[in-house]
Amino acid sequence: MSFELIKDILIATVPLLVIFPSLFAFTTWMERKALARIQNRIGPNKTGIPCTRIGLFGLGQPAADGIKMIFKEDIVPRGADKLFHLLAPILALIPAMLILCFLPLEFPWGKFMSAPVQAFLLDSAVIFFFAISGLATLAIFMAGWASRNKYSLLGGMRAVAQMVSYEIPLVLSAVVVVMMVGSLNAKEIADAQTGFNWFVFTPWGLAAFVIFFIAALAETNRSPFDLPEAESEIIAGYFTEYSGFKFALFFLGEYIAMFAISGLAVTLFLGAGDGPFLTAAPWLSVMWFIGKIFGLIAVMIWLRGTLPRLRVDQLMAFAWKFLLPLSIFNILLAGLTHFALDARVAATSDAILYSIHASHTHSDAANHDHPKPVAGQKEAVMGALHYTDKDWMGAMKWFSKAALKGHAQSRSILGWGFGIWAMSLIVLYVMAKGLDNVSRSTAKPREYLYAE
Amino acid sequence: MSTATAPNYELLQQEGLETSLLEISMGPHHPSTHGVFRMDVKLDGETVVELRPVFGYLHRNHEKLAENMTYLSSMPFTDRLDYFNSMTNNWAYALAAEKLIEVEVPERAEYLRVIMAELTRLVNHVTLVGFFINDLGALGTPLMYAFREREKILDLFEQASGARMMCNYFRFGGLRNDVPEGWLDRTRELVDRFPAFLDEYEQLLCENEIILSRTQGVGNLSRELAINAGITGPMLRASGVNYDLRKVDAYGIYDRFKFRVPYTDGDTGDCYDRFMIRMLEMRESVAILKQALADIPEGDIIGKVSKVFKPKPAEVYGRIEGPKGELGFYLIADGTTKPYRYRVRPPSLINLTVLRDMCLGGKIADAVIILGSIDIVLGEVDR
Amino acid sequence: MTQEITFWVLAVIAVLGALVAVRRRNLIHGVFALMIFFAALSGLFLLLLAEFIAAVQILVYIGAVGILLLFAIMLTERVTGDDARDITSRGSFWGWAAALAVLVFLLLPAIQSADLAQTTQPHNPSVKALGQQMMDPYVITLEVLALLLTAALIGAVAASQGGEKTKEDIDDA
Amino acid sequence: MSELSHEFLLKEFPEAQWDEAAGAVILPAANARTIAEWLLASGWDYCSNVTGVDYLEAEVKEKTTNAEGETETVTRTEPGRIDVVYHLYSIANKTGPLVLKQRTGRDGATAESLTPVWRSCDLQEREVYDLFGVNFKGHPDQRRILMWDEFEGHPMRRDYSEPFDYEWEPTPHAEILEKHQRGKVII
Amino acid sequence: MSILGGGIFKGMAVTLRNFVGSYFYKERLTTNDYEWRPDGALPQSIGDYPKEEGEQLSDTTTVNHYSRNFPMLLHDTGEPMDTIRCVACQICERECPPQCIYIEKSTEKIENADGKPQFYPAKFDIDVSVCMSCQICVEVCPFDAIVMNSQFELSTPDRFGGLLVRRDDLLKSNDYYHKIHPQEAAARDQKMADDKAAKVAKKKAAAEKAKAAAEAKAASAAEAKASEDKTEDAE
Repeated sequence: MSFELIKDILIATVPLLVIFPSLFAFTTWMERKALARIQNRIGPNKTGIPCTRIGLFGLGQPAADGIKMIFKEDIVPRGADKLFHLLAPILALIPAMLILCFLPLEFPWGKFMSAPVQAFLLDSAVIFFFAISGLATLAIFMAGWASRNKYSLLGGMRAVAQMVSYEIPLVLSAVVVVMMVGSLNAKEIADAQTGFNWFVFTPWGLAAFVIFFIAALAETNRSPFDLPEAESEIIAGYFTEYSGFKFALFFLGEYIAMFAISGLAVTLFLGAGDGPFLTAAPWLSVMWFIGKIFGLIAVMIWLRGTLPRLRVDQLMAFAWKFLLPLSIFNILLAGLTHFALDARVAATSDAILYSIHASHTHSDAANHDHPKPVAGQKEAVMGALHYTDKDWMGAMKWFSKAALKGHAQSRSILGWGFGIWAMSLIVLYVMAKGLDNVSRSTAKPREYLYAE
Repeated sequence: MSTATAPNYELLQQEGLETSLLEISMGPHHPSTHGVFRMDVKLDGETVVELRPVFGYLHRNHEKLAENMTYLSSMPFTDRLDYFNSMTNNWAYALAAEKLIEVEVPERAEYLRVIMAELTRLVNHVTLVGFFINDLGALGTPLMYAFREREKILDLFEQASGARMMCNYFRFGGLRNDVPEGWLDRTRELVDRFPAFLDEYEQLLCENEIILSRTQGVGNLSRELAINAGITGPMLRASGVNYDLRKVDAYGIYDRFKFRVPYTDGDTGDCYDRFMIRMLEMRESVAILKQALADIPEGDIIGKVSKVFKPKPAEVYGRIEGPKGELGFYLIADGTTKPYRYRVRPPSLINLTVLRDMCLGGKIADAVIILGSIDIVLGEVDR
Repeated sequence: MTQEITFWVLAVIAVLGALVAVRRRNLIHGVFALMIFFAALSGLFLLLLAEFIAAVQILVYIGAVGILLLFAIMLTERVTGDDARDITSRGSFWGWAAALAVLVFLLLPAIQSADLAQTTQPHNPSVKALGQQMMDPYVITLEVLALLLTAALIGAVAASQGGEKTKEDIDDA
Repeated sequence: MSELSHEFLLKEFPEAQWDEAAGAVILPAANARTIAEWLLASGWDYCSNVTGVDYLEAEVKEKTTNAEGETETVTRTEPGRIDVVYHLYSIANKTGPLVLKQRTGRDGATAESLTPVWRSCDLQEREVYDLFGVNFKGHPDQRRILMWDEFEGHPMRRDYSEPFDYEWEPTPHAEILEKHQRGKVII
Repeated sequence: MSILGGGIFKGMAVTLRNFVGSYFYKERLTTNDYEWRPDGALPQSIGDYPKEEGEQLSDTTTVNHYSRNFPMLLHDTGEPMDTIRCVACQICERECPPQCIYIEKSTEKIENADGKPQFYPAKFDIDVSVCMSCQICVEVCPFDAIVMNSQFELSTPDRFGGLLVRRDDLLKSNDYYHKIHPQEAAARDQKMADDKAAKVAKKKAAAEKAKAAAEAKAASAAEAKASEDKTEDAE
């Protein structure tokens, strides 16, 4: 063990331990502000610089909350298991902090390291991510059990059932990316997406991203999957008996887990640190990464402000009857499009970008020596028209025609790309729709009678 | 012949594995019991197998109090029954007492009574829907929108009566005072703006898949049981009974207004129906308000009646269509200044009769929203 | 040197965790102690640079087996654990004897016959290599195992559905 | 005369009395349930309000004309009683109310429960039991509803006087507290 | 066939609209001073409160016209106890629903604003911790002596008796009443003046009757007296 190694480890980990908790503070403020605005309130706007009347849009609120939390009385119920009651919030924070290490965040000060010791360079970084994030379940269960409160216990049981169930679609949707890249290494996954080859632009990537995001909401107990802490049913679930700093730790753990899982989504689907102007300023990469994380968190907040929560049986049905089959189907589809057909085209978004470009230039200047319209493109447009008219059979027919025609001609690659792109999405949508019809009860708006 | 089903207080029998039930006491301080209400629930996993409502935490024997004071002095106490709807409570009491003393209510007062009652109905329904969605787990967003609209109406109440919630505005034979200048215009403006809010509210809630699947098929109440168990108000109409006292009794001057009563075909009678009936009723209330505000005449606000009176011995029962259901007052006069017997028929309490029937077999989350869809106020349940 | 310190720390944690798991009367505490043992084991794997195995150790043993155990305990009657009940009773002697026998007759010969110097040699199998091994020479084994697990899964589903069916039958009858 | 008037009821069941002053039918104790079932069958499907009224023993002065044609004031003692009042409406025919009364003495007051006929009487009869102390025969779940179980007395009776200090009443909390101190109950 | 998740997207559109709209349209905000509120019904912004020690929010706030908080006793212009309207008739004490008024009648009479000897409340306490602001006392008072105040900041560190408001604290001038409830005060003054005029007219009628009975003898004297009354009223 040398000094060098310790220095490297510190450089790799300390920024994470500093940056993300600070971002947590900012996120609580952001969430309160955004929710307030969604609800047509103003939100925190008075707490700014202490001892002055400068409000600073309430940015001092997280600090005030933190100070309040620290000084609050720590209440431990009489019947509680005191050791576990203490350990649970700590245990909730540790895995959340640990998994941050597996995000391919390359800070500019990484160049001061003598050897790359970042955890995301591990060959099985993604697996580690899932393995360790699963430990949060235990902490929640511990909290629910140790409080010796029936609501806490119910919350703990719900949390375990929910997190175990949603881990499966979560992992399965990540498997697609792993399959495509052929590596579990986070860095390699990130590198595979440079130059806007984000996996979310592929049909299977899009589907996997949506599944991943929904499952991530459930994993982090965010609305509409916040059953373990469902206020209206079980008071506060596993937090019921927590107060003061222990509660703050839980809160912190939850938000850090949110960052981590959004970070993984960004890594897997949204191109990690990829973005414009990177050649000019490589350090922007981190900013893009964190910016994308905040984008996802904003969507989470937006959902929280809009949706009510599911019931426990619907939650399970959604995981097992909808997300799981869909993600398995998505793996199949990805495999088909990727390996059975031309891998280069189907895997990237080049095709569609190019076909749009080609059609554009063609209509612009037909007299010039420009490439012909992409084979099958017309058919694909027809298919899209049929699709908008909700003529599913017609759309299928036209899309398959587009695919076949494109294949038959010399510019087959582009035709295939476009056709497959659209067709895969439609197949996925139809699959999802069918699964939805099967898994969900036929709930739809009703008509009412009127008496004069 | 008899559709009465006596409550069956046996546990649901479980087949197979022997498990012990989890007993939890939801309330009296629980976030979603809408007050100090308690449900002793036995759970099998998350399924409710036994539920026993426990009342009385807010009991102050309102009836006994009223028997020991003059007729007028009870009026402010009726505000505190269903503290969301003090105007309609006042009206129900005034209606019953006016039967005792036979006083003519001036035209303008009648119109203002209708306006106040319908505004109250808007307040009640809009907040109820907000709370209901809150029980479903939405983070209070619809509730905040509801509170914004409620706030505007409460402002109007405050301008008219001096208080936002405990209005104490109705008097036997009319109203306490006339509305201030410009009040009617402000009300007209509010009523004109209200449908836009309802549109937005409906867009937010009525098609949401989660709300649909959470509420449909939950807490079904059949038409027969609803009638037999004395369920009233929107809950009865959601079970497919076209029965609205504004049409049936046509108390006040309700027969002058053109409005429709929404009800269901009675196939489901679930939480979604109860929620939607209230949404639709708000539109009808707006229609009534528009007509009333267009037609309201000038004139006296209260008939000739002394503050303290001695009615002849008689028994009367006056009832109105409160926002929560039939609110009745049963008065027995014995010739003194105080009522011999004063009884409130609380719709909230009686609508709770079927709580257990609706909740059994559902999940605990269903029990919460069923309670929310019944629409209770504990001030009225416990009296 | 560092590695040795790490090894000893992890080893002590593992042994202590295992002991607590066995000795602890409170079932939930026992399960959590067992998980500490698993975690320490995973650390030991990491020390051997077997990172994939370490990850799987956490994923499977803590994430799945541990939670399964917790669920099983939750389904038993004494969820909260009962410290008053004495579980170290008469049979303990035979337990110790069996453990000793395993150590003497199985583990010691195995340790002695192994070429320790070679086994502790760190080598770095990449996940890709592991996957190729699984998909190439051991593909039959993998498929058979997968089939077995699928069968078990279907069996479990069938078993859990079976109870309901009889209930329906009862209802019909 | 419509089928939904009290006169029809009185014709069908002559033992029921009509109280003109109160506008109510006084049900005989013996077959109150039978009459109620008949009423339900004949369209009174909705029982709106159930309550009790307590009348203390009172001296009533009445002016009567005696045999000699002179008015004289007769003082007679009316025994105390409790009326259980039911207000019936018909949702099907949109008419009402029909007021029923069951009369019972103040000591050991009992009445026939009409809950098996109209479920809406369930909680309201419990309330009458709680506040007036009328026992309902045939009520499926007769418990106190508003007062706590250990409460003594019936507060809506007109001669009820409240105890000096409610805290002295035994409450469930005391029992649990005691048990807890003996180490029997955790939480 | 509806779009998968269509209702959710619709709802999200609504919340997005509200999120953006709350920055641009003031009327969306829950805590907003609506334009159609009467001027200054609520302070524009409570802002830094309290501004100075001892300052009360209700001093700076014109509250609603009909707003009622706790009762106060009225006196006319002049020394409070000399011009007190209350005659300790105790009607309000009897009618008060929560029974929060305690009155002790004086033993001797003093002259009121009109110069008539009247009883006055030796003790007039209102327990505002019990009072429920129902305004019944105001309605039943035959002398217009008790009206509702709009003061709402009454918190006190004294648990026992701090909220028992004594007579001298309850006494407020009619001018103050005009300040807080201008319309109501004007209407009440009008009513009192009408009542008085009616009384005077009655008196006059009685006097005329007496005059007729006593024939034209004391006609000039009665005339003078009536005119005297009138000038008194005018003053």
